[in-house]
Amino acid sequence: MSPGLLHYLAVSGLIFLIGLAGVVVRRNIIVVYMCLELMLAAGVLAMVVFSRFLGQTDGQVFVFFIITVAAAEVAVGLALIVALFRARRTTRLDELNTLRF
Amino acid sequence: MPGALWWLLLLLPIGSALLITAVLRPYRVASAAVSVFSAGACFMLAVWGVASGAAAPEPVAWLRASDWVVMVAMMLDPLAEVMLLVVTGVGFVIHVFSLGYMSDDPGRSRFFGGLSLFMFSMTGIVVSGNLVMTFIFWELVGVSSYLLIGFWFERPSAAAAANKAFIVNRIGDFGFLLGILAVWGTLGDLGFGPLRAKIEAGALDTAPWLPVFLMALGLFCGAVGKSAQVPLHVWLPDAMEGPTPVSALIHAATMVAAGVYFLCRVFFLIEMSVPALDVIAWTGGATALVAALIAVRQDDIKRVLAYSTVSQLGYMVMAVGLAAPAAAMFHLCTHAFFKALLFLAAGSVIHALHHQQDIWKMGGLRTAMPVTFWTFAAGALALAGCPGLSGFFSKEAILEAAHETASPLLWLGLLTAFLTAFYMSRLAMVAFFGEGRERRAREAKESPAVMVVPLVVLAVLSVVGGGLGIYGVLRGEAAAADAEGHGWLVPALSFLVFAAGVGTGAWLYRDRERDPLRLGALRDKLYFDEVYGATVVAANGRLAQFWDWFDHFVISSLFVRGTGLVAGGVGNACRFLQGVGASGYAFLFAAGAALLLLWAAVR
Amino acid sequence: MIGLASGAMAATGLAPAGHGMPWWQVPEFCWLLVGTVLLLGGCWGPEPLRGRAGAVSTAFFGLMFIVGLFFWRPGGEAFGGFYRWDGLAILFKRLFLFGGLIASWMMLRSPDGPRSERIEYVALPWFAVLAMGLMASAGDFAVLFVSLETLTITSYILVSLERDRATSLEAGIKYLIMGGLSAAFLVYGIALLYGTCGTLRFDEMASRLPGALAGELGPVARAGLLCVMVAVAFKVAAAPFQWWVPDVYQGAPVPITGFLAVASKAAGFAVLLRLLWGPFAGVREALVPMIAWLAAASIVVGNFGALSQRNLKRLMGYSGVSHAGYLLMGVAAGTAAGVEAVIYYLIGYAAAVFVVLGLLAGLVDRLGGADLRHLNGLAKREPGLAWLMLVGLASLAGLPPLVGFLGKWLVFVAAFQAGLVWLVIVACVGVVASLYYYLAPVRGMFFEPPPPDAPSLELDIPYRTCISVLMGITIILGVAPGPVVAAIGGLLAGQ
Amino acid sequence: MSVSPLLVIIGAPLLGVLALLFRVPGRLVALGSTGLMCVGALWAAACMPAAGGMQYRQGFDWLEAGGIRVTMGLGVDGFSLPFVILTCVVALAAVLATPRNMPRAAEFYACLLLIAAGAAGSFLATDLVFLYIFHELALVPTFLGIGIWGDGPRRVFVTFQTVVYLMAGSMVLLAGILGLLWALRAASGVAVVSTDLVALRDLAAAHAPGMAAQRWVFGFLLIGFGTLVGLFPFHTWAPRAYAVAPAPIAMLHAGVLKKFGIYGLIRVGLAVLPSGADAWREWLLVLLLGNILVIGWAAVQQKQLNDMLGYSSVMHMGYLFLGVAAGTNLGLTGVALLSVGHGLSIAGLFAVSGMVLERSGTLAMGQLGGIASRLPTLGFAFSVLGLASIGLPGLANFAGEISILFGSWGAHGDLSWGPMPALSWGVVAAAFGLILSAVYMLRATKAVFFGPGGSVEVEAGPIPMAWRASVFILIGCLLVVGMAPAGLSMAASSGLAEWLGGVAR
Repeated sequence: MSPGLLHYLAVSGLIFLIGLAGVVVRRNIIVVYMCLELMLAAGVLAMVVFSRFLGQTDGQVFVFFIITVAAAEVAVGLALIVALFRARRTTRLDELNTLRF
Repeated sequence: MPGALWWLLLLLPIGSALLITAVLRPYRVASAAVSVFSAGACFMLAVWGVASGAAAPEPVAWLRASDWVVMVAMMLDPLAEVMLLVVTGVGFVIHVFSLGYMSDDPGRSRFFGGLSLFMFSMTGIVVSGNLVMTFIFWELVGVSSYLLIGFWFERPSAAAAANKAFIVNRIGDFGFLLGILAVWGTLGDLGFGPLRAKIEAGALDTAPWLPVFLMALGLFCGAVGKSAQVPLHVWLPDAMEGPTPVSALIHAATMVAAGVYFLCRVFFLIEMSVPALDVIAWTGGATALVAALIAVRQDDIKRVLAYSTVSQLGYMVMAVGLAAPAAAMFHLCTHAFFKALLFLAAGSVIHALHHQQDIWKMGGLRTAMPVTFWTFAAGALALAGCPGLSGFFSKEAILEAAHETASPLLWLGLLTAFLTAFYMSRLAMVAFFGEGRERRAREAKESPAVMVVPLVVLAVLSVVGGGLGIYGVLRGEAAAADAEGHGWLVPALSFLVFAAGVGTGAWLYRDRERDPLRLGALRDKLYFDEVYGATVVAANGRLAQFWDWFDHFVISSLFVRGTGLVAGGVGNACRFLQGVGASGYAFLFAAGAALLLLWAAVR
Repeated sequence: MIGLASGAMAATGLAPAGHGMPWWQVPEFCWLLVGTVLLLGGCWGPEPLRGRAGAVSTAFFGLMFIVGLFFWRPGGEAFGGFYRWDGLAILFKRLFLFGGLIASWMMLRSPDGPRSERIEYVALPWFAVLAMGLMASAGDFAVLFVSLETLTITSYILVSLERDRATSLEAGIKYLIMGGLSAAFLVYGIALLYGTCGTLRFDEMASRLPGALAGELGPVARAGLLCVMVAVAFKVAAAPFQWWVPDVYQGAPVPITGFLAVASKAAGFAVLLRLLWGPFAGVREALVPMIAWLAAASIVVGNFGALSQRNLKRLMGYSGVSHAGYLLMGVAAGTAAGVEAVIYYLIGYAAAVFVVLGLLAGLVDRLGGADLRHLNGLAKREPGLAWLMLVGLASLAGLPPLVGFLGKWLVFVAAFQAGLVWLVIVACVGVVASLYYYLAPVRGMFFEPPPPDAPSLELDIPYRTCISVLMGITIILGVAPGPVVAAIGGLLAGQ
Repeated sequence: MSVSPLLVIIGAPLLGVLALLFRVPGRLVALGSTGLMCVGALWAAACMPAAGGMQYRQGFDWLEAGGIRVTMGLGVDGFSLPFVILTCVVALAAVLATPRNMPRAAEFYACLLLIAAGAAGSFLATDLVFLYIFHELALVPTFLGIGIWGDGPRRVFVTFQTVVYLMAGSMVLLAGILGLLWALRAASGVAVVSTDLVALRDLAAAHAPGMAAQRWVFGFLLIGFGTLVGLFPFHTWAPRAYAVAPAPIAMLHAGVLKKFGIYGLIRVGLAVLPSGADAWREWLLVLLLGNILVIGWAAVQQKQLNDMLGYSSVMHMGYLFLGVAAGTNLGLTGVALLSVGHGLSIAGLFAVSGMVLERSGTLAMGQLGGIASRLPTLGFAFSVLGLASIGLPGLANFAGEISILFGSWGAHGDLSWGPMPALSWGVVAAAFGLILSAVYMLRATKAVFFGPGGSVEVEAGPIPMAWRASVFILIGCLLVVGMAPAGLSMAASSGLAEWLGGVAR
């Protein structure tokens, strides 16, 4: 039995959820950020699968946009994290608590 | 006299009151002059108008909304004319007396302004042609009375007495107003003339007894308040805190009699309900007796007279209840003369004694103040029912009415008459006979002419007032004819109780230093004030306390602030949710998304 | 030279003929050029030019805004339908330019740090406005995604550029993570929708989506739809996806806060309207209850959460959430009147927010902070400014005769006529609560004495004038709304 | 647009506010504006044609959106005329009663003028939405007026409570207005509903909304308008606000602005939703008994003069609601008269209490006393105004009260001896309330003005002429209306008859 659309979708959904769980659970900003990328990857996977099953290329083109945007986001994000580390000597999310209430 | 001139009867005093209030307040002499002039002019006008039989003027609309109109209308029948003459006449005399009595008071302008306002209001009641107009002037006399009782407002007792008078009257007016509304609601009219016509046409003939009874009772409530009937009589004795001319004019001769006058005015309506007449008669009788009893043991000269006034008002009301409104009005007139006289004489004494009012600190004034004494004596005898004097005739008319209806009230009336004679002789003996018990009493001098002349005028009226034919005018021509034929029993009994009362009083109080009778309950006014304090006033206070608490703690705190607190609580919940930090945000974000998914799945 | 080129390009978008629209008429190219030139010139240009980059940028925003206001006519599309040029797009682009104009003016004049010396503050708003413009014109999910992410990434930088300020960085990081999350949802949603409908184009999806929802992959399509909606809700700051808002509004420099509050939120609504009247038109009716619930939640969370705030910027954040709720009411109405109301509301909201935040930006460093207590006694120190602030806050609270009232009136009417009575009642409750916190700063300004030895608050005349003009807009749009409402209606109807 | 008296009335205060922006002497501007308002009111009253209907109508279409056309329109008829006159007179009196040394005077006068403009506008507007808008205009000035110049330890709390409460009322009202338009549109099926009041009334007459809609919508209007008037139990803002507010603000607010609710309820609620009004009559009766009895008794218990005045003001609103509950021409005419009377008298009373506060530094009745002998003017003014407020004939309030009581007593002239209708029981309670009002008012008069001096020192300097003028204008108007109420009552009555047409019973 070859894997069908739903199998791929299930994997993609699982990755998405794992990423989401990571974002919620992890405290290290870099790890959280990686989890976010994982969620994006889930989207990418779904896109590619659908594109494949629909027999179109639109989805695969779209994936390039996603990757580009993700790269830009990572660039900015890492810059921010570095700046944060410089300023506060920490990369832990739960220590970001100046802005509360 | 042209009918339109009647309006001056109202315009002059109110003009005087407004002028004094707005312009003349700093000018005491001018104020007094304007006020006395207006009172005098009113009296002249009244005499002229009555003598010339001028017709009532065209009514004027005062308040109008769609088809509902309140007219300022005059009704000038013999009843009104007699009352008008009494009111303006006595009023004028007392104005003159006040010139002397108030000569050294700094607030004289205010006093005369108040008197003018009162004259306006009282005249209004007398000439009023409909129920609402009566109610309007009813309230206005109440206010002028309030202002004049509280004339010396620096005294806490005067201020309290003024409030008490107003509020007790308001209680009566509560019923009065409802009575008026009931009359209007059922008969659809407010004017006395149309109402009378409707009732005589049989509008109430088929009515159940209860609504008519309540209607009559409502109107009577007004009279109970204004004419100080039991149980609302408590304000009148306290009203003696006002200057004595005020007591004479308002709280003896005229205003307090307005209730009786009004009952006579609407007698055509009241007589439609026999139970209401009974209630009125017995209320009057009870008032007469209770007040006479209390008067027996009062030491303040004005309070004795005040209770006597209450008692005599009870007499009049009783007469109305006995279906003898003419007798009531007759007594009202004679009472106006002699009670005004008594108060003015008392005022003369008080003036001479520099505001000493306790009779046990007087004595021996007979020689020091002869005119005052003799006029006082004339008044007292008239009040006590000395044969030949005015009071005898009018009182006898009332007792006659009781006799005719074979009512037990006759005996009650006789008892009251005995007590009246008794306390008046007590008052005269203690205050005027014997030796002066205090320096002020011993050094007293006769009052000036401006005060003495009114006394004399009133004394003459008190003596001859019974024979002026007032009764005849009031009963109408036909009734006057058979008025001659009454029996001998009632006059005889009247004379007997008079003699007994005066004799007992003179015997008991001759040369006494203090009161030989103890009678604590009577001295304490039968505890009316105390009972009211423990019941009505206390209940009012409790209710006020409770509702204030309710307003503050239930509505304001629980509901309003509670709502605010809930809002704040929701806000704080939002705030604290916002305090969870970035991971928390992610969780909440995911939870929100999950909720949406769940919602979509359920749909 | 730049001026000349841009001036020429500014004439773009003038008169599109029919359906075809040559690429050079797309105004975003012009904006891209301005942004790029400013960025490059600011980095490497001669010193006198660098110092004036902020002024140049503001001038160009003004120019573009005026061109957009007076010369744009709707109709047509470019790039084979990827780019729409209709009334909705034009209205929103004007709003974005307005937001860019005021924000760059505030950065230029505000003493809240020497902003315009950093070229990022000058150039990035152009890219942000460019991205928003594309969002409002998107005709395809690819355009939508790229432009939305461009805006988001630009915003991260703008928010956290004050690296020496801990709050700014923290806000940036929080925004980054939440934004990433929302981007992930967006991507995933787009992927699922793409898979079930087989297209990324809005017009094609509009016809296929109902079928896809009913088909065997219906649940997947539904999940995709919701994921996209979540991302949009995040963008418009609707509860329960509003968590980033208070922190970011508080942490960002004041002009950026204003820019986010006005332009970014408007962009979110542009996307929302675009989607609901585009690819999701067929399922709009079904989405209405969800939007209504989002609206209600935003109104409650925003208004009640703001009740006890002590920082004006944070308070404006909550207030922004609540206004997203009112705006969503108009969307939930699902009628043309609702869309009209939303746009009018956004205009009024922009003016009022800029009055409040503009004043704050001008005063914040001499006040000593943006806490409410820092405003104490402002009415004694500078009565004119206090009254300006009062008008702005009153307009936000929706008091007549200011534009805030009118926006609410239109939105409420639209929602009520659509039968969302319960939502109107919730909104009324929210308005009552909002009055409390909008008046809280007024209390400080008017009732309290100024702090001892407070420095004088000078605000130069041009800045004051600018704020006064904004206040004038809130009053005029409140007093005479007829022409503007009619113009919006006309543009939306395609005239 | 030609200059009409209405433009003068509404324009004068707004122009005054504009002028205040340019550092013109505040008192002068305020006096001028409010004086002009009075001139406008006199002009309007003098040139008012005898024929009924809205006069001096002018306006233009303002906004059409969402199927609702809003017109900006002004107009006055016999029913609104008394309210307009009241507004102008009290505005002038409030300015006169403002102490010369008021701190931040320009801002204060701006607040006063804005409140006056809002009140005048809401009585003059012939459009439902503008009715609302003008009333809301006064909200912020009220907030500032109480908060900045108010007095007392709980000033800030009370200020917030007041405006938030008023806003809550306004929002209920807004929901009611929306519901009204919706119901009318549903009932009539027209595409665009005009919010012009005349058009609304005619539309409702032609296509009456269904019973359920009427009941719901009228309920909202009743509670919304009712909150603004202080209908029990939505009244708690009122006494507290007036206790804290500076005298001129309290004068304007209690005297004038509060009447907006009752005016609107009659103008809109009764005219457009008569069946809704019928359905709510019993409830309204119960609530107004709360006003008269509960608040009446609570007023007796007050220890501060201002508190007592605030409570008394709320209590008297019960009489206004009685007239509304009756819904008869006579009762509603009485509402107009009593609104004028109460507005004038409560404004004067607040002016006096403000002066007492200024002179003695306290309003605690336990500490005050004997002021009438130190400052006879105050004693005189308070006595007259207090008596007016408890319904002394010859002053305006009585005419209103008696009309309301008669108008509510039920059908007259029929000799059917059935049980008393519920309304008549309301009248009984209202008549009883007259006793309560005498109790608390006379008590306060006695405690503060009569008797020997109290425990606080009273500064006995001369009373400023402007203040005297203020109070005597009010008393004068009370006297004029009270002595000859027929003019106003006929205007109101015919205006109401025309407006409510067959609706009023």
